[in-house]
Amino acid sequence: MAVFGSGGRGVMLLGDLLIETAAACGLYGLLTRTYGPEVRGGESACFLRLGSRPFEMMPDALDLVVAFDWSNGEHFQQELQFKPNGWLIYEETVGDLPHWIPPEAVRCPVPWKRLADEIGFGARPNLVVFGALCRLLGLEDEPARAVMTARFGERDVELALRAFEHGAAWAQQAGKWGRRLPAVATDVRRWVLTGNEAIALGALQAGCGFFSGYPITPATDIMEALSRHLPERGGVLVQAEDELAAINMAIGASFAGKRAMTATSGPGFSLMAEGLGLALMAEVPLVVVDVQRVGPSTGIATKTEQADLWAAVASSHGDNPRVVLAPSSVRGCAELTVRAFDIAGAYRVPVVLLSDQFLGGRVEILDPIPLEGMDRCEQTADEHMEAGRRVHPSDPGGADAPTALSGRPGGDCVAESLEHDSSGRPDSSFRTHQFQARRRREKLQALAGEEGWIECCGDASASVALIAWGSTGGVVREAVRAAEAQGTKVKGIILHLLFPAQPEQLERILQGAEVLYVAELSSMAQFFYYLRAFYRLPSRVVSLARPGGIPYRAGELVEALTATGAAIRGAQHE
Amino acid sequence: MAVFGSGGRGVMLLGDLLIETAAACGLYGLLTRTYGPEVRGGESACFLRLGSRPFEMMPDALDLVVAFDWSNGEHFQQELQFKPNGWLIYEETVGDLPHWIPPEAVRCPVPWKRLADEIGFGARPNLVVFGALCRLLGLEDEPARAVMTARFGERDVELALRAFEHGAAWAQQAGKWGRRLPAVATDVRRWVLTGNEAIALGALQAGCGFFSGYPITPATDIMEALSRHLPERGGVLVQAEDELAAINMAIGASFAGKRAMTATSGPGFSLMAEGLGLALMAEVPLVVVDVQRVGPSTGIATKTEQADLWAAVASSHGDNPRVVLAPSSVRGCAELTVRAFDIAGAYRVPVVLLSDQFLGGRVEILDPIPLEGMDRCEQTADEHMEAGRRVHPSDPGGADAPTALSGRPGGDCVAESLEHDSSGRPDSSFRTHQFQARRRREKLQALAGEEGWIECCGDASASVALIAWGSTGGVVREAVRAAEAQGTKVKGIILHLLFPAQPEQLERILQGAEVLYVAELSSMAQFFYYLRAFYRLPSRVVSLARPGGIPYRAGELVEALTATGAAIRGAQHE
Amino acid sequence: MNKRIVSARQAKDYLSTLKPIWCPGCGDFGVLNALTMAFARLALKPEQYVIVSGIGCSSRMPGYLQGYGFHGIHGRALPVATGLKLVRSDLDVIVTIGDGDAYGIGGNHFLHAARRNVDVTCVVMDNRIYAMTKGQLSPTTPLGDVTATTQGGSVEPPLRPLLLALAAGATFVARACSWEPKRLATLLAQGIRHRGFAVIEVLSPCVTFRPEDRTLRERVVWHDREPTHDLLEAMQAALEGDGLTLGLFYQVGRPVFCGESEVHREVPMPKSPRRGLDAVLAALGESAAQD
Amino acid sequence: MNKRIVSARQAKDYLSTLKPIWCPGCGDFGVLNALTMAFARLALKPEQYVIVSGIGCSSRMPGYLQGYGFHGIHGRALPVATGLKLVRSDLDVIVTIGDGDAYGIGGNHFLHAARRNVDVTCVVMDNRIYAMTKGQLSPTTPLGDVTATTQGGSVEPPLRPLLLALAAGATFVARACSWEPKRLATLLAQGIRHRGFAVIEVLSPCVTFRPEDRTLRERVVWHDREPTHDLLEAMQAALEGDGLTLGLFYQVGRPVFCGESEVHREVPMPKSPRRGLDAVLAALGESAAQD
Ligand SMILES: Cc1ncc(C[n+]2csc(CCOP(=O)(O)OP(=O)(O)O)c2C)c(N)n1
Ligand SMILES: Cc1ncc(C[n+]2csc(CCOP(=O)(O)OP(=O)(O)O)c2C)c(N)n1
Ligand code: SF4
Ligand code: SF4
Ligand SMILES: [Mg+2]
Ligand SMILES: [Mg+2]
Repeated sequence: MAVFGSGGRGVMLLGDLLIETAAACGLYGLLTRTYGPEVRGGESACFLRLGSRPFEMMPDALDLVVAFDWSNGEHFQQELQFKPNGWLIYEETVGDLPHWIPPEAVRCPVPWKRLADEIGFGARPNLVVFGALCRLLGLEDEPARAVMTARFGERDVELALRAFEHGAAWAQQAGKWGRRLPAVATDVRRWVLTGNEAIALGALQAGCGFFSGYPITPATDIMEALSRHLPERGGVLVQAEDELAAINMAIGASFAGKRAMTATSGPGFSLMAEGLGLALMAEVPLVVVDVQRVGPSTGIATKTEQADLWAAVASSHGDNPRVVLAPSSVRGCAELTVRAFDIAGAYRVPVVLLSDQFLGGRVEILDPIPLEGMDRCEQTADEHMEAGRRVHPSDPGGADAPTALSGRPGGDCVAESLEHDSSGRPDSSFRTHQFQARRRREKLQALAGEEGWIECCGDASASVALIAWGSTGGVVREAVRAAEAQGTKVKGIILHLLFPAQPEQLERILQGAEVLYVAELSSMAQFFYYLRAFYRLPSRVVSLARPGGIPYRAGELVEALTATGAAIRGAQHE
Repeated sequence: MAVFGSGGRGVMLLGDLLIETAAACGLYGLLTRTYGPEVRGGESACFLRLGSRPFEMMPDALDLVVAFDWSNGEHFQQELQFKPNGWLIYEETVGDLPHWIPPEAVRCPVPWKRLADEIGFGARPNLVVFGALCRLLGLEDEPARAVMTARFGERDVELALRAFEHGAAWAQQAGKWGRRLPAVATDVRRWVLTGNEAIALGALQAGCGFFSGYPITPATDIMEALSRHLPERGGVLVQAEDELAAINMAIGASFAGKRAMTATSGPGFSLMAEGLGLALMAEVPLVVVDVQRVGPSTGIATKTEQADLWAAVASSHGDNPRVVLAPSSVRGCAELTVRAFDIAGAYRVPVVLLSDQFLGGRVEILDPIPLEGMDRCEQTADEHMEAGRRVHPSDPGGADAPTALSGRPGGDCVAESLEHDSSGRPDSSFRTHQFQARRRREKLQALAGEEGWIECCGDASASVALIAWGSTGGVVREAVRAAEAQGTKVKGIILHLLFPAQPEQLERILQGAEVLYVAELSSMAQFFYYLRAFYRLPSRVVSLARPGGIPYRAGELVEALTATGAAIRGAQHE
Repeated sequence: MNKRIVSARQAKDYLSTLKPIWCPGCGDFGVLNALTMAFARLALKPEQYVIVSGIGCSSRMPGYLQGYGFHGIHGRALPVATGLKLVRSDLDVIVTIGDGDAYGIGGNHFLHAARRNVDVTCVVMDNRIYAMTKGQLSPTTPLGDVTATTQGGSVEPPLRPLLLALAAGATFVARACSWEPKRLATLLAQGIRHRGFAVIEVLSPCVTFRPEDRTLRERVVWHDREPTHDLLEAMQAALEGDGLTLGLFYQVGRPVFCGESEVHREVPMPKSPRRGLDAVLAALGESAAQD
Repeated sequence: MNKRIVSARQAKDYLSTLKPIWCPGCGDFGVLNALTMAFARLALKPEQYVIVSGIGCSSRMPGYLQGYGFHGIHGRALPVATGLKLVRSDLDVIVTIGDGDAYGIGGNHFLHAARRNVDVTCVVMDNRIYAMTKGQLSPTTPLGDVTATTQGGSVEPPLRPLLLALAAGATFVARACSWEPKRLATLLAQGIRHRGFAVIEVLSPCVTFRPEDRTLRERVVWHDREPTHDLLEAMQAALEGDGLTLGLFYQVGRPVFCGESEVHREVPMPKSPRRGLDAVLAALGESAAQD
């Protein structure tokens, strides 16, 4: 279902209440939100999908659309596809329906305004609507009340409950309402999280002790969440003066032995390029989150794209073998954040965690995730240091050497951005540079050799393979299922470790695939070219690349897998 | 030949005088310089090659080495290979020769000190040596005197000439001296330029009207040269407070209608990533020079590497189809700078000119280059604008539209970093983003379709091909010649347009090649992976990648082309 | 049409057709209006000025005005404006940015533009918050305030923008507010006419993320003295009233920045360490002369 | 070995075994010596402090001293030091950088470190030139001077570093010179002991690219008054003598910056706009408690 209306109508609050109630009722669900350029006001919409299994994307068409008004509704026109007999519920007094409402939609005018007025809620009928929708969807009252109480507090909840009940009563009485969702009895207290919250959660669980960031949509809420929770766990959070400071502060804290992180989006990530190289050269562990948005430049701050891939792999001058991880679900956001800290610490390397707005901004109901932080939260491994002997992070013999100042006598070390020898002294000889450049590159081999980073779904023996990364991975999972339902067997592949590349592993998985479709939200087909560079691919590789702004729908991918569709779109990049 | 000694001995001055004199005598030549980490003092060396044809690299072994002292000489040990019977000329009083001097070197102790003392030059015998070397090499006195006069000025030249003559006289009398170089009579007044000076020259000839930069080795002398010459030609130069300011100032000046440029090296280039994306999105022409040095991070500021390739192609978040050009000679530095301005203006796009320390810092004697600047030096094309109609640079119909403010009534336009429609208004709809992202990508197609960007040398029908870019291109030209002299036919290929890629053109050139060797100074084999991503290559591609610090020698490449050598080294990257 | 008619352009004629995305009641509307009034008062033609901005609610300004504009990236408006002004000194260059843009990420450029006395007018719409990104700490957020990123209350003392402008070398330093657009317009007109770096800090409340700043209206006081030439005196005045004194505090004449350009060469050019390029350029000059 | 003996460490014991790359006669030697003297005077153990720098001749300092060090990138020493200090408040964090690092590319960090009162000691070796890159304009190069990038003479008025430090909020502001290492050492020791952002601007001449600065010796004057608590008075004092007055001008106590951390939470935590994460963390907390 979708709910839309101009800002200030409480569309977002309604979405939140619905998904939290659904979670409490034992359902799975997914909530995405779309804003217009206005900071407040302007158009906004949320899309909600509820059911008895987890979802990773919106359906191709909607069962139910709730419209508060029509102002700017045409902006969402592209995203509003009705199912045959999908319902359109709208305020009865708003006048003529706009021309773009498809005729097949079942029209249900409703007197929200009057209902709200009756109880003195005037312009903000959202809680009345909430009550009505709970009845309509079959969400139970008890969980809904609990959700409202948690949200508004004991003091303010009375008023809210009045509105809720008024709406519910009306729906009850209106009779024809009653599309019940399958109520699933469960004991599990499911989580209701956005991808960004999941990253914050992962960081907290991994023992992150320091966060420095600079606000930027759509990454800011990672910092906002940590601002609530990091200090109370003994960590420190700083809003830096810019992204240059943010990454260098994190490097400083990491050198001091704390697990440190920063988070940003494209423009900030570009500014961090030099700092990334410093962390790499000085071998200071670091986690850098990039929640991608539409680029280039300021682009579109509130929408998703996957076009920071090249920058994540290749930004910063010189040879920079860093690690790039990419979650493809909200769950993955939490899990890979923990992994990111572990890898950063173990390899003394910066780890880029590439998320995107579609992951970061959506709310998912998901099963609890066992998140194990590393036992060794502080990076200083005092036990590895024999007093009196300096073991520098650049010492090849010091794989377990302290990565940071230990505060112990004799542990002195100078982190160095110049090329340096194994004891950290600046050294501009070719021999040293050759040795150290190779060591920096090869120390990631163990990681590249790991199994389990490449996810497969669908039919492993299919001759058609579909590969993606990031949030498009979630769409691939659904598209593979949808294709199978239509009788087309597809091997779905999702990469989670983007650098170092794993050509052997992928080759093994690709065995039997005759054609490989590459799905990604990037006009320049960055993933497609990335794959060509680092992997051995089947002889037919077809790019399905298109720019971001709107995530793929499963139907879009399924359709593209048919020869004609693919040939046309892929042509640009082959 | 090589000259080395600790700093303050005038090694660099001696090199300059020798090459300028050689130029005046009608010779071709190449001079490279190596410094230690010390700002002043410490070791320094220069390598000089003179002859009757242009050179692009040092020979594999030296005819002549001049040593002022042995302090820190071992740092250059790796670069000091003597030819059989090569001469070692050294100060007779410095004591024992160091152990690493090969036995085959012919030892020629010389009383520099005494000679210098005789005329009161004490610690700085370089001009005495200059005199002696001119005799030895057969460089004529008249040109030498003219060079000294130009250098020291009428007033100070007397003293210099005394020293010169004293050295010359001694050499004359010492008799056995007299390895004459082939004197080439010529009317052409050849140019004596570094690659960086050639870039400054290209900028001046192209009508560059604005330069903003921030000092960084080895790019600073571009700014220094322009500081001498840009203002007197009506241009403006600013030393910005940092590289972020440098690139944004250039963008501002370009928006105002001037041809604008900035120049930097790796660390600064990383800081410019965000600005590059702004120029791209706002479609403001811009030339950004990156004179590469050893990375990552601060790395080695004074030495060459080719590891900013990925950053040049892929830095900055989002889809950023910019232009990347790479000269492979000093001549190319000048020519491609002019081209860079033309392309930037014609396509309203940022152009990255990727040079490197080996090109930027070496001095070459070269034939004059006809440099034609574009006739249209100011980017504002008033004639294309009909009063009252706004033609925004993002208007697909406005290929010739003013790229900048024209100052004309009705020409109003707002340069925009947000995604925007054809009239420049912010627009976050998917449709607009899709359209504009595609237009930004496709507008470079005309450039990608151009011929002449790929240089070939050697035998076009050879089954072995050797490809490179940048300064390694020069080595390839020499290596192909050397291989041919040894009877091995090789097809040499040098790319000068790195982005957009030209897969069709390269495929045509590669026809008949069974194995492709890829030479580059990058530990991560950036060029090798770049080629795999964007081109169709023969089934056998072998990476010869090694880190920078020292440029390739021709012999190193020739040797690598033999099957065994190549197989071993290439293994890492296949 | 004669000149009289052209110069009789009204304030509202300076508005573009784009509808502001600002929230109803946002202080930035006042600044937009004041700018149009100032332009009208100066009878500027839209092709005579350029509005340069960064990213933020406030930085949307260029789109809402007639004429040339540059909506750049966050924090870099001043360098763009500097480059532009250096090559088009005939244009009035006006920078319209927020507190985050000017004092946060762009602080270094603010410092150096002031030091160099770049001839632009820098209008900072200070709402003491990062509004566009929905309410995070700004360098001017009061100590102790809860924001989205300082949920336990900010522990950072706010920057004193005018003190900074003065210390760095700005030659025209004023503070105004968005809710008195006429007085603001007067200062804007003076600032645009001023030759040198003019800083006009405008209290421009964000009704959405700092509704409490409505009370600023009651707390501001106009400083109606003449601007001083004395740096420390100006600092004192700017600090008065808890930084809520409004007016023009400081104005002095000082050479404006023109970059390294011929005009400024009073020193003889030093000898070049290498002669190559000089010789080539001399040779090219000769041959050009021959053609 | 007992504690007495450990604390009897001599100045020279703080030197590392690395030989400085500096030119003979470089002012930075004096600063190195003064630092060792200050450490000896404070009887610091090498593991009790960290030296953080950027890139430049001056920034080579960490390598030449015993103990932990961070030789980072150009302009970013202060953020590195800030992050480090926030999580290791037990260590003395000393930043040793050049004028380019501090006031050029790093100007914004200088500003904000001062505003926040980050508890580090910032030693700026001001040689009024970019030395490492061989002699280009610095923000402190005197107006009119010829440098490699201002071959027609600089047209930029130099920055007044102490004015800036004071305006931005530094709580310890001093100027010294490299050729009087003992007096410098005294100021360094005071600065290290000071709680808050201590700026010690050191005139440290570059003999190679600004040989003319040898004459500074004759032009400096020590300001021997007690440091004031009054901002404007300190500014006045710092401006005296054409900015060549030496001494400690200003010292005040003000809470040091600790970032957002539990310690500083006096404000009640606002309600979260979304409850998801709070609920999960609460649940995780419970289950952890059960284990
Ligand atoms: C490099 C970069 N970092 C962060 C952002 C995100 N961002 C956009 S506007 C803004 C701050 C807005 O605050 P301010 O400058 O005060 O303007 P306001 O919206 O309050 O008018 C930020 C941090 C960005 N666009 N680019
Ligand atoms: C991002 C970046 N830009 C430029 C440089 C080149 N660079 C190295 S040191 C330096 C300036 C040195 O000046 P200063 O900070 O005053 O130190 P000094 O050498 O004078 O002691 C510069 C510009 C760099 N390393 N990194
Ligand atoms: S969020 Fe604040 S600053 Fe932005 S438009 Fe709304 S009121 Fe104005
Ligand atoms: S160049 Fe100047 S600052 Fe650098 S070491 Fe030499 S004298 Fe010192
Ligand atoms: Mg603001
Ligand atoms: Mg300096």
